[in-house]
Amino acid sequence: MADALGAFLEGTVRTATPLAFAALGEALVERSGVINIGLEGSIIAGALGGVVTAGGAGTGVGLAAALVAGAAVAAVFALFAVKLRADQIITGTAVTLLSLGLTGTLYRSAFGTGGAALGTPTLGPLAIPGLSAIPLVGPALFAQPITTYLAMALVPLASWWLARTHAGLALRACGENPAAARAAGIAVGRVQTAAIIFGGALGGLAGGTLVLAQAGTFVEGMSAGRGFIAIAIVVLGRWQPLGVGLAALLFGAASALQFAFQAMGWQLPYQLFLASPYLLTLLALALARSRFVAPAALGKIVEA
Amino acid sequence: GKGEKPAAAGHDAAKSGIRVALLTPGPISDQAWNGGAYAGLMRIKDSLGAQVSHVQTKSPQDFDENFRQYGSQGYDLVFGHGFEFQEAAARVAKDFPKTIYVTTSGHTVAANLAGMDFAFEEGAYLAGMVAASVSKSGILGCIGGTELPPVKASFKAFELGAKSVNPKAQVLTGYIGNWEDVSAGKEQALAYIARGADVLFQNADAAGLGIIQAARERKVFAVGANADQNGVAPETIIGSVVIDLPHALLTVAREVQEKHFTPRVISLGLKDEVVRWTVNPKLANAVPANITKSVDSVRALLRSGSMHLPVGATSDSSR
Amino acid sequence: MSAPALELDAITKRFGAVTALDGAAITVQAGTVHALLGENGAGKSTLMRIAFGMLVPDAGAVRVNGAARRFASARDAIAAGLGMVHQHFSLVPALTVAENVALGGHGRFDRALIANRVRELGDATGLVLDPGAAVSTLPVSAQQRLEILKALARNARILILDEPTAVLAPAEARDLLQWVKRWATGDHAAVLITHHLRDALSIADDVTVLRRGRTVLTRAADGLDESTLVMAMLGEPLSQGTDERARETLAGSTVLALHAARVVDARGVQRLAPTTCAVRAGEIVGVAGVEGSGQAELLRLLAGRLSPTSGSVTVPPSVGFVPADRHRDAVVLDMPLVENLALKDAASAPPWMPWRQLRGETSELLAHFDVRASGADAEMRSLSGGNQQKFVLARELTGAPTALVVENPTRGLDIRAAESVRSRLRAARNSGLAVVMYTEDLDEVLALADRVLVVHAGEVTEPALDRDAVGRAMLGAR
Amino acid sequence: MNTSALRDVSVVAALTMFALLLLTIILAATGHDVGDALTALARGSVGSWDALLSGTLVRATPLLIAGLAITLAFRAGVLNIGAEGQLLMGAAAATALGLAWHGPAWLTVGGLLLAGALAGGCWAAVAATLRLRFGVLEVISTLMLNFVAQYLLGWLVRGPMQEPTRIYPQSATLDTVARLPIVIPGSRLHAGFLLGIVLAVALAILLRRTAAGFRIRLVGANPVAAVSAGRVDAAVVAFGAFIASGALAGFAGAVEVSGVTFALYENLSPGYGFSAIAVALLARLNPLGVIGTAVLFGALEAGAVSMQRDAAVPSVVVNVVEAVLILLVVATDRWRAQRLTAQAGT
Ligand SMILES: Nc1ncnc2c1ncn2[C@@H]1O[C@H](COP(=O)(O)OP(=O)(O)OP(=O)(O)O)[C@@H](O)[C@H]1O
Ligand SMILES: Nc1ncnc2c1ncn2[C@@H]1O[C@H](COP(=O)(O)OP(=O)(O)OP(=O)(O)O)[C@@H](O)[C@H]1O
Ligand SMILES: [Mg+2]
Ligand SMILES: [Mg+2]
Repeated sequence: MADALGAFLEGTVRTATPLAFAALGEALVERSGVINIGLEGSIIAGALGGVVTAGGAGTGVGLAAALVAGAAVAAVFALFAVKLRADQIITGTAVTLLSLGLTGTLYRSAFGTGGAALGTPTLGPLAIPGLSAIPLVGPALFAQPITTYLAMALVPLASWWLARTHAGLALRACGENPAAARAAGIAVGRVQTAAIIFGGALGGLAGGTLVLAQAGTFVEGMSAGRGFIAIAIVVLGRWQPLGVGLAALLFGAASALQFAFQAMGWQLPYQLFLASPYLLTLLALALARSRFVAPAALGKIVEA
Repeated sequence: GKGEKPAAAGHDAAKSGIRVALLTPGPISDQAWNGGAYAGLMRIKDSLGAQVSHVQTKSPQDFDENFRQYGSQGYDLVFGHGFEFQEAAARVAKDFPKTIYVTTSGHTVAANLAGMDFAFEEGAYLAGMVAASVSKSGILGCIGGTELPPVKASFKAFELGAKSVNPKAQVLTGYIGNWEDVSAGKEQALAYIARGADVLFQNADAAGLGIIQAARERKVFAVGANADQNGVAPETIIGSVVIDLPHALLTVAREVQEKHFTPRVISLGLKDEVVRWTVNPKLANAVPANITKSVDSVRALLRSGSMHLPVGATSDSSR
Repeated sequence: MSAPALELDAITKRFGAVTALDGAAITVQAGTVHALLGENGAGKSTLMRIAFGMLVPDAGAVRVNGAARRFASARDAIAAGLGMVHQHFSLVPALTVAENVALGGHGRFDRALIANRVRELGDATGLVLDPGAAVSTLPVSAQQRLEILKALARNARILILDEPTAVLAPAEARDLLQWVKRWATGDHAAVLITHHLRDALSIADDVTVLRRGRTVLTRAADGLDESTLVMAMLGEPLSQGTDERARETLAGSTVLALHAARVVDARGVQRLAPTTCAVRAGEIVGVAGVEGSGQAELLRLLAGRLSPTSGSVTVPPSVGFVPADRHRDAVVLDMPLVENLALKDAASAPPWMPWRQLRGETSELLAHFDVRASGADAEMRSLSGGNQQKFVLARELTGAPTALVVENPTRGLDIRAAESVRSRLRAARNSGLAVVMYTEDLDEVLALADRVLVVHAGEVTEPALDRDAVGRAMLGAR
Repeated sequence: MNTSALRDVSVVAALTMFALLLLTIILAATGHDVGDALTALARGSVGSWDALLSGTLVRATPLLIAGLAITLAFRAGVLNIGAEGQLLMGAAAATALGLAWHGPAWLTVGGLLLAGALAGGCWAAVAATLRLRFGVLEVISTLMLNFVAQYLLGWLVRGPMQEPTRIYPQSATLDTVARLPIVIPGSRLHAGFLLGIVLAVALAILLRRTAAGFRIRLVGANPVAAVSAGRVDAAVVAFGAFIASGALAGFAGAVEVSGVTFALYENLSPGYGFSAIAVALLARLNPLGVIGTAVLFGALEAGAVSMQRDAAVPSVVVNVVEAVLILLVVATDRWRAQRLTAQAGT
């Protein structure tokens, strides 16, 4: 039982890692007043970026390429949503479609219809001496790939950055009252563009994590809706990095629970397990019973 | 309009070889179910000089429309690759008598409508025998993409095979919920491994790669499916249950080209060498000799038809 | 004499077909307060937005301390020593005072440092604020102080104030103007946009008047009087509406009444102590009190827009209500005027909307109340704030209401528009309506009201109708 | 026209060129004849009556009706992005009724469509209630409920609603009396498209001409003013619009089952509920405009399949083409908006 529990905790943290990257990025984007539902596109692009480069150049370069690929997709979104002030939902939808198609196309032209199989090197777990020996939670928290530690570090870093730097302040002001931000001399469009590209880079990192820390391969559509789940996580985490980190863990736990239940051989429809993360989130939201405060200018088109 | 033009188009095509179309329900880069069929289409093109066309369908909306379009363009042979295509094929075939519609696993037969049936479970049974013999814990895992009839049937056959070797073997069965999420596949596999499973049979197309990856990392065995996946992780995959889709599709297309195709349910299994159980030569030593022997004898029984597997509600086992 | 602190020369600015500024000019000397006057839409805000780098002029020059400048954004202007307090607040409500002050800076944001700066500035200028307070919880007057503090924190030497007193209580306004006067010495200078000519004359050293985008008058304030300014602003003298009716003509029967009505907010804080009062037909009851003292709750009770937590109210269904925040509470900016008229009876409208008839009514209303708009189908957004206000008042006066509750009806209006609103209110009273009017402008209360209720910290009192008594009551003195 | 509008126009022009160039590059790089591919796109969407009726309009139908669902909700300020789930639930209920009960054809079809609407409404009611009672933002609850609906459907077609042989994860096939009639013989165009047009007109009339529609628009545009100045019960209006929106989406699902698929499948919808958001927004939430944008998207989808079929452009490349075309439409749409403001200014 303890074994199963340990495995469950490890699974929780592993599953949560890419979600945390993507959701943290999206949280920053939304704090700047933009909702980027093209995030899914950044994730899949990051995954492809990782698989294409890591084979030859190693996992470090793979992660960097994932970052760049995710950012590049986000840049397309920024071009339309910020520069052209086009509707963010339509643009996001199109960018996701574009990225899913483009990654598929590039993947096939790079690897043929045969695919990359499992030839991609992966980041093994990096046990932190001492800490990883703590029973139960030790392996879950301290014997993970480096990407997990990066995600863990990003949470307080993002909190600090938002609260304690002028740039973070400017970002929040853009999301709350862009007109006021502009009056204070902040270039709102530039801030939002930067946020979107950074968010895309983190989305790309999420994709890179899927490939380089987990699957060891690329599959068309392997992002499997994580971009949309990340958006839900942002709301559940109330746009706060810490909240987002915890919400990602909750989602990770719900998914891991689904795997654990099936592994227990419990004879219930498996769809019930699959639906459980979503039902749990709804429950958590209903019980939290507090009003969520979204950035006041979220999704609004800012006229120059 | 139905069937005004096919005569003319068919006439043209007769000169330049036959025209063959394929509808797949998923991406052809999955190295499994869809990729195999596409390889078949390519082989038809190369071997028969056929003119070919392929569509990946997204939803049932696409079925009728494409069947109809191919019919009206005078295609000679249209494959619907999966059980889900059979009703649409039956609906449309009536209107385009000059086109032959074949659905892999359809059971409706009409003048220009046929079904194909792969006895994938025969291979799965053999895989189960081998899996049980190499398992130390006696716990085996089966992980599918979604719960489809052929997948379910193959898992049942796998279990039967395993229990024939080790009656106490325990087989865990679960589904990922889709065919693409490699990462979820891996997590599912890790959960099974944590429960003690040390051989994993996967039938999850692309997501199956995640299962193999988990097996590789945790140094347990995995079983390949659909295509020969022994090379994907040579130190991990004990063997593969292969459907030789290219061979199967080519056989049908050749019959159509040579104009001796008769509409029927084309059953293909171990005896036709379309379904195979292929042990990974690198790991052949891990399999006890006596098991290899009994696998061979069961294979012979299945091929001769003197043994029948009671899995699923019908003998159908393909998608 | 050294170079002027700020000079705008022959500025022209067009918005599409509208020429907002047409060769306007202003010269602000160091060490002075310079009043910038003009009707609504004369171009005052536009001219100052150009000075502050938020707009780029189509023609003309901007000079700061004698040097020609081309500001690409507010950031450049801030760097050149300008600060601007906008007509419409440009604060971020979700942030704290300190964060708002820090907005636009670089590098690490040291809360303690900024908090100190806020306190220091508070000590030096008397603009005292709690650095950690969330702006959304601040009363308007504190928000106004914060706007100024923001500019000063960045070492502004030239401060532009766009209608800064419009939202303040009289005492607060007086304090603020006195502070501006004290501050604008040495190398400091201030530009003050206001519709209160008396304020302008009392503290300004120089005055510039704009009319339709042109500078029509610019001179020292000494020796100027209000009528000269009005002439310059309007191009004609103002016809003062007079109170044709004697105060004694007594009011009729009670229309609105509160019976020990008490209001407690969602957080359990008492906003209004149990209050009993009545408003009769044919009288204007003025309400005075600083923002946040409970006056908003009192008005909404009387308007039937709020149910008391305890006690009861007697309010007929037909009460017109003109709230202070018209953008939020009274109109739909993205809808045409005809729909904004229909808004009033939306809950009880017949199943099929009689748009044709409503359109006719809208046009009539526009003509009758002198609302400047291109027609019934013009979007509310396209009206200037003053015309929006007139529209709302007109709407609430249609359909034979028995009572009218208005909140800050003339805030931000120019003298002509404000006078027209006041005469509408008088006419309403004379036609037998029960009118309740809250305004921050004490003179307005005294000029219009038959009786006055003063709200202080949730307690309602009725002092005598005189400046001194009301002023003391507003501060809580009995 | 001021300089910033001019700059925008040139950006849009540059983007249009960029999009076309991107299309050309992608098609050429993947070894396709650009001309062939684009010809196939046109041929499959509007190239013939059959392409238009059986391809484009059939595909436009669910987008049209679901687009109206989105329009209604968004107009009321309700960010219902759960049309997908509501559509699936509508499809399930319609199939269940259509299989369980047969009356005269019109009654059967009518009942089935009603059942779909009812189920969609109920599914939306979950989110609406969560909003009303617990303050859960509908954006997130409807997003979650989409996933739940998808899995519920997966279970239904393997459990209680599985076809009689209990092999395939799909329901039994609807009888002919439960199918929507074909409007133009020889094509696949079913009466659902006409119902969609009728609904669009009805919704336009509701929003423009009726008090109920006016209240919906008020609550969507400024709920505070609606309450304060109009004394409208904004919560009730939004709740009602939410449920009506769900009902429309459910209706779309029922129409799809009764007009196209004739059975319930797990992957019944390739994301109609999501595309519908783009369809509705592109039409600027104007119900009559939704007819146009739905047909545009239907044409894109039909043309895309034709590119696969006739020009051997793989589906992944087709996705790219579709996405680029949508971005192109968005860009030109912005350009038009810029021109309108510029004109208004002169
Ligand atoms: N962004 C804009 N677009 C179009 N027209 C504008 C814009 N800003 C101002 N205007 C127009 O410019 C003119 C001057 O407006 P401005 O706001 O400068 O007036 P103001 O003198 O500040 O008036 P008020 O006393 O009402 O504040 C008005 O006619 C107004 O309609
Ligand atoms: N973005 C814009 N586009 C077009 N016109 C605008 C725009 N912004 C403001 N205006 C115009 O500017 C004028 C003044 O707008 P502003 O917001 O300054 O009103 P205001 O100063 O509150 O008016 P008032 O002094 O009458 O209360 C209005 O007539 C409005 O039509
Ligand atoms: Mg102004
Ligand atoms: Mg004003």
